[in-house]
Amino acid sequence: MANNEVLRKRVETLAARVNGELEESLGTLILKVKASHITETLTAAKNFEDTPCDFLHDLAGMDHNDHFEVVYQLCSLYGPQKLRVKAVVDRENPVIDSATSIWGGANFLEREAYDMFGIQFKGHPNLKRIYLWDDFVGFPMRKDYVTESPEVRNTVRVRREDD
Amino acid sequence: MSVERTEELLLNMGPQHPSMHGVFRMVVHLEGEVVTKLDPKIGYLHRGMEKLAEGRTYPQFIPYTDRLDYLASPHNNFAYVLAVEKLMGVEIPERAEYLRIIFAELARIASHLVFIASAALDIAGWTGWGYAFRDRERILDLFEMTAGSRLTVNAMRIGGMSIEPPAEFWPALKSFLDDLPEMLEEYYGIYFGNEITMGRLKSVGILTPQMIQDLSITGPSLRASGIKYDVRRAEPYSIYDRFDFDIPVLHGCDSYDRNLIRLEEIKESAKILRQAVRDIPEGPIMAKVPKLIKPPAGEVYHRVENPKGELGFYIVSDGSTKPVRMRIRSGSFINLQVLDEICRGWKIQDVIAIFATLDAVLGEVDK
Amino acid sequence: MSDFAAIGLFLVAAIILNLVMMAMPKLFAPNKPHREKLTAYECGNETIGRTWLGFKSNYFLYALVFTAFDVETVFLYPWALTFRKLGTFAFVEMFIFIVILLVGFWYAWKEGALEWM
Amino acid sequence: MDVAKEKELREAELLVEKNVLITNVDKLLNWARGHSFWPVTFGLACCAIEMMATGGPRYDLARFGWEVFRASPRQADVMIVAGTCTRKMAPLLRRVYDQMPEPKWVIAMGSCANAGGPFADSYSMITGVDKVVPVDVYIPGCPPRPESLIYGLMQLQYKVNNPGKVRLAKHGK
Repeated sequence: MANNEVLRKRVETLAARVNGELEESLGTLILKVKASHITETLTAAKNFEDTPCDFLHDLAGMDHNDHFEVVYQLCSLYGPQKLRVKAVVDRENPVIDSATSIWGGANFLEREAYDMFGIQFKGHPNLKRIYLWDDFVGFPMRKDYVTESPEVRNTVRVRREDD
Repeated sequence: MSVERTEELLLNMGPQHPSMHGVFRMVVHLEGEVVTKLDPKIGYLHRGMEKLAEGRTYPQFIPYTDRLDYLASPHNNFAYVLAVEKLMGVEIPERAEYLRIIFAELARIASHLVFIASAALDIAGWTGWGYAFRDRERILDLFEMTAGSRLTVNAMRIGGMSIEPPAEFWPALKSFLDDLPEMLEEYYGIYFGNEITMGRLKSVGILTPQMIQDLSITGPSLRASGIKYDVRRAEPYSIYDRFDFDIPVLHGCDSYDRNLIRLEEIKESAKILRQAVRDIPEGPIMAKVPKLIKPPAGEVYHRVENPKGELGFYIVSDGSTKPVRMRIRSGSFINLQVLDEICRGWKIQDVIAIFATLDAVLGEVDK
Repeated sequence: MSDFAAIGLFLVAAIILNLVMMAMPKLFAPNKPHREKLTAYECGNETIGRTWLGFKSNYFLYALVFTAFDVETVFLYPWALTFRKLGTFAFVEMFIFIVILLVGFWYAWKEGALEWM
Repeated sequence: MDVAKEKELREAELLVEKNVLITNVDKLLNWARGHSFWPVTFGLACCAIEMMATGGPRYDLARFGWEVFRASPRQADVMIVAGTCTRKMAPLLRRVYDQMPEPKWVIAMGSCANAGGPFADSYSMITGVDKVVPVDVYIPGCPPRPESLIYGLMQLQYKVNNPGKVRLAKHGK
């Protein structure tokens, strides 16, 4: 319908500007950008004129064996527009700008992505592990993470004072 | 006159706490009784659901979705199964669609009944707790009649429903729906209309629409702050567009309205259930689905209006039987971010009442 | 004299009962304190930061105002039982006593002893 | 105290009791303890909701005298570990268990507490609560029905009432 075409045009102009690739799968537009352009893309997507994708629905890390990806699901409370922005993050030095300046709601989501994948979010107020305890070694959701054996896992760990 | 400043006390309201709805822990910075800062620490129930999903095939993961938001388990199955079907493009028979809606809405009522029980208990309303749990047992009987298990109902499959409800399911469901209005009157008398509840909850913990927009809060708390948004209306999935029910909206933005909105939602769910029971067609309940489910390579993100917030599944598949990535977007996890901002300046007992209205269940928060 | 014996008996029985009740756990309950058991209970965690610290003063003021008026009611009890036999003079005198205390209460209220936060 | 040493301590104690003639006072005390377990609310996950349903009006633990759910371990006798105990939660579970006064018992409710349940191969799970605390009764089920929780508590009552007769289960050996 009209909203979708307008959104597609907006996203195409945005993709041209940040030289991202645009795809469509199952009715949602997917915009793939480099990690360096992510803040610019998100702020632009947030203030599209009449189809603003101003609600960060979800932020998830992804491991593609040769590179990481941070997937932002954007939608809006006042319109049917939906957009999925993927930021390609290099695997050896996974650093990306934090989206907490744009949406406060990205705080926990980015801490979870850091906890699970080890993706550093520059500018995050308090980037610490959110699910696992602080002295957990390794990032469990990476494809190359090896789960410890039950014997290791069964030893009750000693907690640090301010855990 | 000199401002008498007390030293700040750091209080652990830890994982083993009667009103922490599971294993939620928060370090509360207290000045006397007033909260100055609140720092939630979660992860005590983190079972690594997403990592386990990468080691399970698609049908094997269905029982795990029961353990996400274990108060409304059919609703989680519904979200997961819809996502996989959208990825595979499977059409499911009419009767299965209606049965799914019936189970999902029953799960919503059961989850809201536990909400009323725990919210009442958190401000010491033992009677509210007893009544709500007694009525929830009737819904658990309905689940047990069909799927055999009370809490983690595993009745949905990719492609339809796994089992047809027995004959005595329908009269029991009708009698439950007939008694529901009278039950809601009882709750209003015991808990919602009670002066103590109003005194404790009115204008406590204000959640403004700007905070909702910024902190991406979803679920009933959003509708209690004046935003009329519900995924079942905004992005109708399954056959929700056939039912006419309206989205209750309250404009109080405080804890009391976040409680009352659940009562209204139970009424709406009952409306849906009555229409579903009235015009459920006969027919098969399972579509033709290959024995070995191999969705085509690709990705899908599907979200559903869970009783506690929007539950979304982002599944990336490479054509094999196991997902490459199963991302679970849980509503209560994101709703908890507002707890720090919303509890500042309130007393310690108000923090318990506010946390109860956010209705976070730790299985979904910690995944 | 005889009715005081009943009160005396009652007093002795009360004391003995308390002693027995307190002695029974000492005798029968197992008592095995060890270091982990005697740590502070805070929902399963260690306590963070200092736990012995001063509280706001109005908790104390509240208690003070309460004890003042609790003592007042102690005086009212015997008066309430026998004020018919005591005639009008005691009646008026007790009201003066109450008015004096009300002035004290008004002062405490004005000075903000009862402000909670 | 580490788990293995504690198990020997308990077994030595039970062994002594088995040989010594159970005096009437002990029998009376055991009877009283068996009929009034005060469980500490250690609800972790889905089993906690079934535990609450057991305390609820329909399955009513109050008929057996076990309905007093104490939040603090100081006033509790039984710790019903209802739910999934993850590696992050294990030291806290041990600490709350230590803070409970003797005589105390532990019921592992649900397959997650018995042996890790459906999440046993996850990176953040310990496979079973008996690696942390000595468990007296294991209740299978995921989640176990309220009746099976009541049956588990009755088994514990039987174990408490006649410590001599109950076969000394080799804890985790």
